[in-house]
Amino acid sequence: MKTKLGAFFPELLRHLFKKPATIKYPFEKLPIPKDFRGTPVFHSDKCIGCMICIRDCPAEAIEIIKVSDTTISSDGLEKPKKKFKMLLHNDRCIHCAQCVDSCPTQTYTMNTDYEIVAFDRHKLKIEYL
Amino acid sequence: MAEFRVPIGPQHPALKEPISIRMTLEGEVIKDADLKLGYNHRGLEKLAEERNYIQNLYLTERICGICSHSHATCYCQGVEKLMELEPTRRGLYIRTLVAELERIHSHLLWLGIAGHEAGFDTFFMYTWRDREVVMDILEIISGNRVHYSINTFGGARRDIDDLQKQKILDGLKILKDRTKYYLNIGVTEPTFIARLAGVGKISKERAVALCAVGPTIRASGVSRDVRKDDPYAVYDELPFEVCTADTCDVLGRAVVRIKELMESYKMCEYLVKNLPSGEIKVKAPRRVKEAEVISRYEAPRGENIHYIKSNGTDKPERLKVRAPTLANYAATIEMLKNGFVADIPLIFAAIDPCICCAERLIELVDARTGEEKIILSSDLRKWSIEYYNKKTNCSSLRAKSSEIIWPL
Amino acid sequence: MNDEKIINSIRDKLQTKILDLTNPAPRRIYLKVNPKDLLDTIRYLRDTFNFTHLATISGLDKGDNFEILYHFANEFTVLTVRILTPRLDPKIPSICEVIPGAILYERELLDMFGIIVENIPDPRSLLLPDGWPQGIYPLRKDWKYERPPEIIPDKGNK
Amino acid sequence: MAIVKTLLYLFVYPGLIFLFIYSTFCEWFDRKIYARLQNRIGPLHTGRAGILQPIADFIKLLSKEDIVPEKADKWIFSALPIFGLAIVTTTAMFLPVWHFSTSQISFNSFSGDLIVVAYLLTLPTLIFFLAGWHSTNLFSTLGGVRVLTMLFGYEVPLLLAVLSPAILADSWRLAEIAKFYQTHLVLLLPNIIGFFVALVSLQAKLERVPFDIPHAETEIVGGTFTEYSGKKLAFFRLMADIEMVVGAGFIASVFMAGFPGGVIFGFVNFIIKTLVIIFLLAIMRALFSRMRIDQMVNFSWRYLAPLAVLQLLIAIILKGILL
Repeated sequence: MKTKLGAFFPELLRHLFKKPATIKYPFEKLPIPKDFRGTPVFHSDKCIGCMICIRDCPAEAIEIIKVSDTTISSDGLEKPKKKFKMLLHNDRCIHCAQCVDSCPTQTYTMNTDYEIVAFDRHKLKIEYL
Repeated sequence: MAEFRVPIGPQHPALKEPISIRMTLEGEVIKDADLKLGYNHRGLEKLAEERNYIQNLYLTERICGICSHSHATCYCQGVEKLMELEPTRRGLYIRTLVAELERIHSHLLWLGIAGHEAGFDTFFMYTWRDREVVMDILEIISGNRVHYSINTFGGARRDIDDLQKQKILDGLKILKDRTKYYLNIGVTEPTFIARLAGVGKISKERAVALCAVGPTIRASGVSRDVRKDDPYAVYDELPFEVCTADTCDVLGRAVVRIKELMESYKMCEYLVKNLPSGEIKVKAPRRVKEAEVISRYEAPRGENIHYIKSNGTDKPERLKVRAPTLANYAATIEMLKNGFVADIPLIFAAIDPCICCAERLIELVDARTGEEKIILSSDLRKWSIEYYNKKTNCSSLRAKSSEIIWPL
Repeated sequence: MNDEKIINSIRDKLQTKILDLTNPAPRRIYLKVNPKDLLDTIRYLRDTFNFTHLATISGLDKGDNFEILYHFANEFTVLTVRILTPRLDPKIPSICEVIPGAILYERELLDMFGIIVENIPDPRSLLLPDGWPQGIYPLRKDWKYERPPEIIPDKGNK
Repeated sequence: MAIVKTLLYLFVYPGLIFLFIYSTFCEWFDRKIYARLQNRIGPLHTGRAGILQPIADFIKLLSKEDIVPEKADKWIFSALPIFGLAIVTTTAMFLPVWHFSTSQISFNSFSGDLIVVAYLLTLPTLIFFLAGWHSTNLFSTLGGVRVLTMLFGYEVPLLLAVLSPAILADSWRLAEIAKFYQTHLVLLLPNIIGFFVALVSLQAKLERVPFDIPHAETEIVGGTFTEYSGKKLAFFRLMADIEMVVGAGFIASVFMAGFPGGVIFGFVNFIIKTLVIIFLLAIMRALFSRMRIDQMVNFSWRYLAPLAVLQLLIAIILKGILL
C-alpha cells in the first residue's frame, strides 16, 4: 500500500480556518425530531383502567391508581366512569414509548422534555391526575 | 529478560467496558494471555424468562448500546417466526434501513476508536464528527440517537416521509465523500499504517477453527456474512457484496470496515429510493404457541444469534443470546500472543469489542502482601466509606495527616 | 446444496444414530443424537458439509433432563445438534478437539448449568464471580433470583 | 540590594512566576491550535476563550487528593516533581532573552552554555524515568523503561543538530550564536535540516504525539505518571509546560537568530518565535499517530541521526568555504 508522510496535512490546514463542528450544548440546542420520545404524559380522562400499560412497561415505571368511581366532566356533571391517576417513576422510565403503542384508548402521549436530570430520585416521580 | 505479568482490565483506558486480560510479558512482547469475563454479567437470559415478549423487546435492545438495533431485530424476527407473523414490506424496509445506518455509525465509531488506540486523535475526531451525521439521520427516523426502538412485532414503529427521505439522502452524500477520503488518503499515513499492518495476525485456518465472526474473519479471507448466507429481512433483494481482505491483520479489518461502509451507503440509498408503500406494521398476538426458533443477524461486529423457545404463555421459556464479541474472544487470545504491549489495545479494539454480558466485581491487590482477591461492589463501597470516615477523623484531630507526605 | 440433500445424506450415513431429524423452516435443520455419538456426528458434519462454524451452544432446562443444543452454520444452512443429559448426572463430552472455538461456550455451560464437560481443556469459571457459592447454577429453572427491595436514598443521607 | 534583585530575577521575572504564566499561556495556545486542527473549539469557558483553563487545571489538581503508593519510596517519590520543576526553571535562565549583553560574561551567559542547556534539558527525562521507577507500579515501570529507551533515540540527533549552527557561528555560547545569525541572516538557511531534526527531537523530548510512548494511555494507562496524583501531578504538568517553553526558546535562539532588539523588542521576539515553534509542534501532534517503541528507535537512528550528521557536514563544508 502506498504511503505518504503527513497525508492529513492539507486537511488539517483546511480545518484550521473552518468553523468548529462543536455544538455548545447548554447554550445552543439541536432541533428536536418529529418522533422524539421524551417523558410520557398521561391523560386521565381517557384512561379506562385496563392496566395493559403496566403489563407491557419494560421498566415497570408505571403505576395506575384508582381515584374515584365517578368522573366530573367538563360540563360539571358527574358520570359513572372510573377515574384513575398515574404515577410515573421517571427514574426507571426508559422512554421507549411502548405505553403509547399499547394503550387502546390513546391515553398516553410523549412530550419533548429531555433535560430531566435531578439530584434526588424522589423528585423524578411524576403524578398525573 | 525476566517475565512479568501485567493485568489489562477490568479497568483500563483502552477498554471501554470491563473485561480482564492477564498478560505474561517478556520485555515488550506478549508471551501468554488469559481471559476472565463476567465483570458486567447482568443475568439477562434469566431475566428474559420472567418477562413477556414485548418487555423483552426493549430488554434485548439494551444488551448493547452501539448495536442496539441488531439484538432487537434478531429477537424480533425470531418471535415473529414463532408467532407465524408476516411483517409488512414497508416495515421490513424501514427496519433494514435502520440496521444499515446503524452499521454505518458503528463502523465509523470503530474507525475512530482504532485511531484513538493508535494515538491518532485527529483521525478519531474527524470520524466521530462525521458519525454525528448518521446519528442525526437515525434521530430523524426513530426519534432517538442510541436506542431507536424502531422494531415491533409485525413491522416498524415509525414511518418515513418525503422530507426525511431527502434528509437521509443528503446526509449519505456527505458521508460517502468523507469515507472515500478516509479510504484513499486516511489510510496512507505511514505512522498510522505502521501501527495497523502486520499486527494481530490470524490465519484463515485458525480463524475458521476458532469460529470467529464478522469483519474479523472477513479480514482473514473468509466471506462469511449472514446477510448473504442466511438472508433475513429484505437482504435477498438488496444489491451488495461481501467485503473481504486477505491481509489477516488489523489493517485488513479496517479496510473491510471502510469497504462495508461504502456498501452500506449503497444499500441505504436503494432502500430509501425503493421504499414500498403500504402499512408499516400488522397487529401481533400476545401469546405464542410452543415452538423453538433460531434467529441470526449480521450485526456490525459479526454474527448475532438468538435461540428462542416458547412454552405457550406470553413469556419465553428460554432466550439464548450470543453476541458477536464472545465468538471473537478465542481468536483474540490467539492474535495477542507474540504481539507487542503497544498492540494490545489495537488488537483488542480490532474485534470491536462490545462486552454485553449479575453482580459487579472489583479486584483488589494488596500492595503489602501482593495478595489478589475479587470482592463484591457492595463490600468495596463499605470499605471506602470506612476509609473516608477514618481519614476525616484523622485530619480533624491532627492538622497534618500521616497519609499525605509532602516536602513543602 | 440445500436442506433436503443434507438431510438425505445425514439419514444415509448416520442411520440408527439419529433419534430425530426435522426441518421445520427453510435453512433450519434439527438433529437429535445420543451424547456418546456427539463427537462422531460433529466430525462427520464438519468434514462433509463444512459445518465448521459453531455459532453457539445453548443449554435448556427441561425438568428431568438438560437439553444441549449445538448450533452449527455453514454457507447455506443452520444445523442444530441436540443431545439430552440427565439432571442428576449431567455429563457431556467436550467437542473442543473437533471445534477449538467451542471452549468459551462450554465454559459458559459449566458455569450456568453445572453440566460437567468431560475432557474440557480449561475448566475454570468464566462468568461467575470467585465467591459464587458451589452448587448453584443461575440458568437452572429451580434457581430464582430474588430482587432486593429498591431503596431510593434520600438527599443528604448518603 | 543585589540579593533582592537576584530574588526578583529568580522568582518573578524571568523566574517562576513569569514562566508559570507564560507556560500556561503556551499550553492554552497549543491546546487551542490542536483543537482547531481537529475541528473542535478547545478550552472555552475559563477566562476569555478559555485562556485561564490551564491555570484552572493546575489549581484543581492542587486541591485533589494526593496518594503515595505504599511500596514507593515516599521521599524520592514526593521530591521528584520539585526537582524536575527546579531543573527546567534553571534552564530557562540560560536563554539569551533576559537583559544581558553578548560581550559580558555573567553567571547565566558564558562560553559553553549551549552544552549546559542541552544537558539540563536531558535531566527531566531522567526525572520521568525515576518517577516511573519509584512508583513501583507495573505500568509506571514499563513507562520508565520506555522513557530511557526513547532517550537513546532522540538525544543524539538533537545534540548533533544544535551543534552545526554552533560550528558555523564558531561559538558555544547561545548569546553569541544568536548574535552571529542576527548579522548573517542568510546563513540560517543551510541549517534548515537541522531545524527540523531538532524540532522532531524536541517533540520526542516533550513526549508528545507521535512520541507519547512513555505515557501512552491506551497501552500502559498513565505510564510514568500512573501513580502520581494531586499536587505532584500538577507540578509534573507544569514542568512539562515549562519544558516546552524552554525547548522552544532553545531552538529559537539557535536556529532562528535569537531574540534581538533589546529588552522590549527582544521579549516580543521571544514570544513570537516560541509561539511559532509551538504551533509547528501542535501541527506535528495532530498529524501523526503514535509510534511503537521499536519503530521510534528505528526511525531516529535510520532517519533522524543521519540527517543530523548530514547537517553537520553541510555546516563544516560551509564554514570551510565561507570563513
